[in-house]
Amino acid sequence: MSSILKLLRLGIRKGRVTLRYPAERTPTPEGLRGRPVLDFDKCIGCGACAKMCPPNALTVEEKENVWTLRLYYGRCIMCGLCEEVCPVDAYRFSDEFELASATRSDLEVELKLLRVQCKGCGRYFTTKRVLEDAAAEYSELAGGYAGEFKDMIYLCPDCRRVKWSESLADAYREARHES
Amino acid sequence: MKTDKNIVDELKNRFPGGILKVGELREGQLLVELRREDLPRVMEYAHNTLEGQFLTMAGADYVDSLNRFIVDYVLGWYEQGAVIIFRAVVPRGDESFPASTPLIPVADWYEREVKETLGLNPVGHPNPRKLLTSDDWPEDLFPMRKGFRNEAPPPVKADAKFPFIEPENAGSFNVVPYGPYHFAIHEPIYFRFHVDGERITAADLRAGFNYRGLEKIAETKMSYETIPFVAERICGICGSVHGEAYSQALERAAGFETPERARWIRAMMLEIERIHSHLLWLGVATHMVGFDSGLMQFWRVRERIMFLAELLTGNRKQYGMIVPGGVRRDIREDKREKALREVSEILAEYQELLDAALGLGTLQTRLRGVGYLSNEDARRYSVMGPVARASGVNIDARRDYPYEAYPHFEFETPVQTGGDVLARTVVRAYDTLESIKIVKQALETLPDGPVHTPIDYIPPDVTSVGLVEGPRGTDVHYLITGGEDTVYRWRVRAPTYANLPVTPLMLVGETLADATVVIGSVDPCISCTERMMVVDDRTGEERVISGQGSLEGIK
Amino acid sequence: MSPEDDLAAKAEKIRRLGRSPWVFPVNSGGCNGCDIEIVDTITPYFDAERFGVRVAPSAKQADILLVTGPVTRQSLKALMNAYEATPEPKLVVAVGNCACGGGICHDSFTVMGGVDAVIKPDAYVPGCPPRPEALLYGLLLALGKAEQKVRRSEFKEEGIDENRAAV
Amino acid sequence: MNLPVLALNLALAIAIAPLLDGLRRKITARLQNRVGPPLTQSWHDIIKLLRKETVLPEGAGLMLRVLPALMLMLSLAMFAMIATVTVQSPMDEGGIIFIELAVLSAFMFAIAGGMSGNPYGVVGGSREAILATLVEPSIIVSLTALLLFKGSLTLDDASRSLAFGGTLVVAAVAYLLSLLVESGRVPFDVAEAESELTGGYLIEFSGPPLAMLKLGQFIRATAMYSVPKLFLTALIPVGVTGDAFSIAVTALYMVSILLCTLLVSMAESLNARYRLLEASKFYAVVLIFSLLALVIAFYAPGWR
Repeated sequence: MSSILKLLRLGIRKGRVTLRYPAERTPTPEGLRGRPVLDFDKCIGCGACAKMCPPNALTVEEKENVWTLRLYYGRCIMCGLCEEVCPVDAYRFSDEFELASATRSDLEVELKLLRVQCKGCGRYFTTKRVLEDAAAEYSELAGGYAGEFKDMIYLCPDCRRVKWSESLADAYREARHES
Repeated sequence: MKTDKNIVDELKNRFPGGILKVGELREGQLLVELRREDLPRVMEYAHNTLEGQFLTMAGADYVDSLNRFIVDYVLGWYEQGAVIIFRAVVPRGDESFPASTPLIPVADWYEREVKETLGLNPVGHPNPRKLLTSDDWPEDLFPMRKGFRNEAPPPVKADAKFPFIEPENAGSFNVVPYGPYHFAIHEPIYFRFHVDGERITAADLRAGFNYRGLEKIAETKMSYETIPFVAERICGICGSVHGEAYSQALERAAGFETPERARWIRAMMLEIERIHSHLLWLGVATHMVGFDSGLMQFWRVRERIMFLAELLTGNRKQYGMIVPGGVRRDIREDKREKALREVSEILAEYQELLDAALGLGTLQTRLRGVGYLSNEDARRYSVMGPVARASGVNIDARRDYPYEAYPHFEFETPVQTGGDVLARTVVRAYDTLESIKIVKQALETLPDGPVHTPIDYIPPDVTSVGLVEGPRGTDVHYLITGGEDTVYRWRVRAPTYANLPVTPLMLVGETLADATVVIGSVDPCISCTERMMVVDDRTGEERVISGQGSLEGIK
Repeated sequence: MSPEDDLAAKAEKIRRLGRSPWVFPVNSGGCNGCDIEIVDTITPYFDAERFGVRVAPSAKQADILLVTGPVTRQSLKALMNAYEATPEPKLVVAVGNCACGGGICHDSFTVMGGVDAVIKPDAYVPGCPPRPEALLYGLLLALGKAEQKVRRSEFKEEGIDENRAAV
Repeated sequence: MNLPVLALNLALAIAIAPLLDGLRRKITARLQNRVGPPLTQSWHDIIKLLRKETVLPEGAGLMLRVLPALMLMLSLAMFAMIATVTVQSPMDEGGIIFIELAVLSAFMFAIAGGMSGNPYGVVGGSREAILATLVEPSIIVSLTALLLFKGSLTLDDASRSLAFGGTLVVAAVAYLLSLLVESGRVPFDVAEAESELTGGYLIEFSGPPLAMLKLGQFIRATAMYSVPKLFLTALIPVGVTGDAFSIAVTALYMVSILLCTLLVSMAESLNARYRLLEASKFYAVVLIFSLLALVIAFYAPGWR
């Protein structure tokens, strides 16, 4: 009998603990993994996040001169790997969690970037922003070699390999020629 | 104190020619190779005579130079903290091996699964029916073989039927379908009861509703870094347990030592998960016997733990914290203090509620003497966790196979001998109390230092076993590391996989009213089990569990 | 059915449900994280019963099917049975990422890949698992009592429309 | 046959019964630390169910459609036999019919379950039948003791022939205890046990038939709740003045149904469900208890 009284006391003394959602917005703790927001200006289109995303919520489609990144919130498990792996920190976790939607298309984010053709064979191989980013970074790195290899980054990987092996062969011939 | 070496020596002199080779994998884990013909006898000796707990059994498809299958039986000796893997080779072309199920019934499910997913036929197995794959899955298509491509599933046939077991005298009885969507059990599990009036005389279950082929996805599509996110989503309640068992197996294979602070945080996350899982079960169990206020009160206390988890990890469940190499998020000082205050409040509130709810007369009458499991049956079926500890089997992987920061915490493991649903309730209730104290200790003695250091090199083709004490029992991850930055074979054996074959054993003789709470008392996590199966089948009359034969029915 | 009268039919459905939406959770093979959050919404902190939500004992007495899980092959038959047993007017809400798009096992061989591969849901509630508030919000959205916050967003870099933008 | 009072009673029944159920859910919610549904929630449920489509198992007989309406009529008929807010009851000498209707409607639920063909429905129906055979006798006996005590067969507050006696208290307690079962809530909702039998005898009903069954359940419970008022008026001769309507009677009626609802919801939120066996043992004791009241009423004059 006593536990019934204790339960009764528990019921009455604790009062109503119900949160007044949706009238009031319930407080969300700092660091909540809500909706990952993609910053369109920062994203350079390297595709690392799409390779890393376990449920393939991020998918990349490369067609002709268009590089398309699609993020579908209906499959994103909010794990934060894209935020970790992005070289330019284009992902940020917002604390929005009210993502319900009546249609599937409202849950999609689509980013289209320009792709560039390779100077050697004309094939589309990367996005314009990746090149600009690489060029900016490359110039400080390469230092002495900037001149000769500066245009190497405008070649697609295959042409780059061909060009690199040719320049090696030339250097080798020259050295043999002088000796 | 017998060490694992003594056990192997005893095996050697018991089977002079049988043991081919004994290898030391990592500390505490031995690999014993033997011929496949000796498997049943050695297994019976090791499991019944030497009293080893049956941990898991996995097959693997080796397409390397030797081009053959292997079959591994893993047994554990909790007192010695030893794990021994018994490996037998199955040549390609003659894919069969003698089944151990007639001698040790506990191997029943594992062998059926190997038959179904890898095509290794357990000769002499009493119940070779489907376990995981759906009714319409072709018999000769083996998904876990390396050759099977994930993207080429056969078309769905809607009318396929599952061959249910009808005891001979089923005619006059009333067949009661139970599930797959049952109000009280929130997971698809399908029982077929044969009832005489309201008394259950035979029970048969079909599952596989939750088989999502996560192991195939991990092998083919994922890498070492993303597998923890698959592991966590095996189960929505004890996700971190799987993440931890996988990371532990991988780190043991790579001989890697996680940083000290990460080990504290990992232990704390596991205990937070145990608290929320046990409170969830206490609420659901009381709801199952009609005490709805129990559900409301226990889940009110549980909600505070969910807020605490969200504060620390950013998500209420699926914390995404435990990955190979350590933990993904550090705990800032202000959060640690807030968490400490929160935990002491939860402790006070839980004790108050426990004292009020457990003493309730009507609740106790509904739980006492229901779903009894004797100590011998608990040992014979190698049941795990609270179900075992409620029947007097004192096993607890946190204490017997110490991992992470548990050696630094003081906690006892509550053990009851009642063996009925009430005993399981008491064990889980006081387990929760211990866990809250552990979280408190972890928060108070959190050492400084890094929380994550990347694993630089993982050697290929290393077999390793991870053991973690989840809320429902010991979760065993069997892992063979692969070459291209992902696992070669990853077998998850959740504790419910060991506990669920026992349910029809407890159900027979009970009334339909108690069926729900008996099934619930095992705290089945169907998605954890990922694959469940029929317990008993018909191999002539002595195997059928029916009212008359009941327990004697099983040798 | 053109989109307009599709919406009109749905509005009529919702009006007839009125203020007593009885819910029936259908787990089609998921990890049951979302199912526990569904039950969470009727516990004291969130108390969905304020809106009249009650968990119906069987699909026959349900109005809204809360489908979770990526619809594994084995549970496809059971899910369709539950769908047919639910009397009109009924709504289907896909709860959690496995239901909205197959989740982490979307391309596995035993999975149909989410509810919309089988039935067209009336509302998607993403999240892994969705918080109970998000679920309440999804329910209210399906009942037309809350307006949608998330919108499709697109970005096109300038110059994409000209056909061959050479650098 | 007093038509205006009858009309008032029927209107009252249909209006108040769902509200009482809403109140019950509100009190239960409050004891579970939550806000709970609006009082009119049961109203909304019934209106919604009336608008829904009926899904019937194939091969369901005609009875599955007719029975809910029958059930509703039975419960409404009970209200024709008892005085509620007014002093007179709509029907004179209605006491015996009231008891018969109570017993008949209890078994009607059992038949509904049995006919649904669903194993859970059958088990739910058989449980309802078993429990009814144990509880109804104690109701019959306690109501008979009341009628005996009043000396007239009409269930109203006018007549009071016998002096106050121990029997009345014993009969009242027996009636209140068996009221817990009549309301069909925990700890005695073995017939409709949701977590065990997924809805018990209600399992095969949906749409308007379910609405009628639920409304029938509510009205039947409210009718049973209005009897304790008569036990009270037997003690305090409130309605004797003879005019049709008196504030005191109405107030007493409201108090009595609210107290019954409070009693039921307290029992519901502080107990687990009894198994059929324990429930039957409990009511065997209550039956003997109420038989004792009847025996005393007849043979021990001094005590009476």
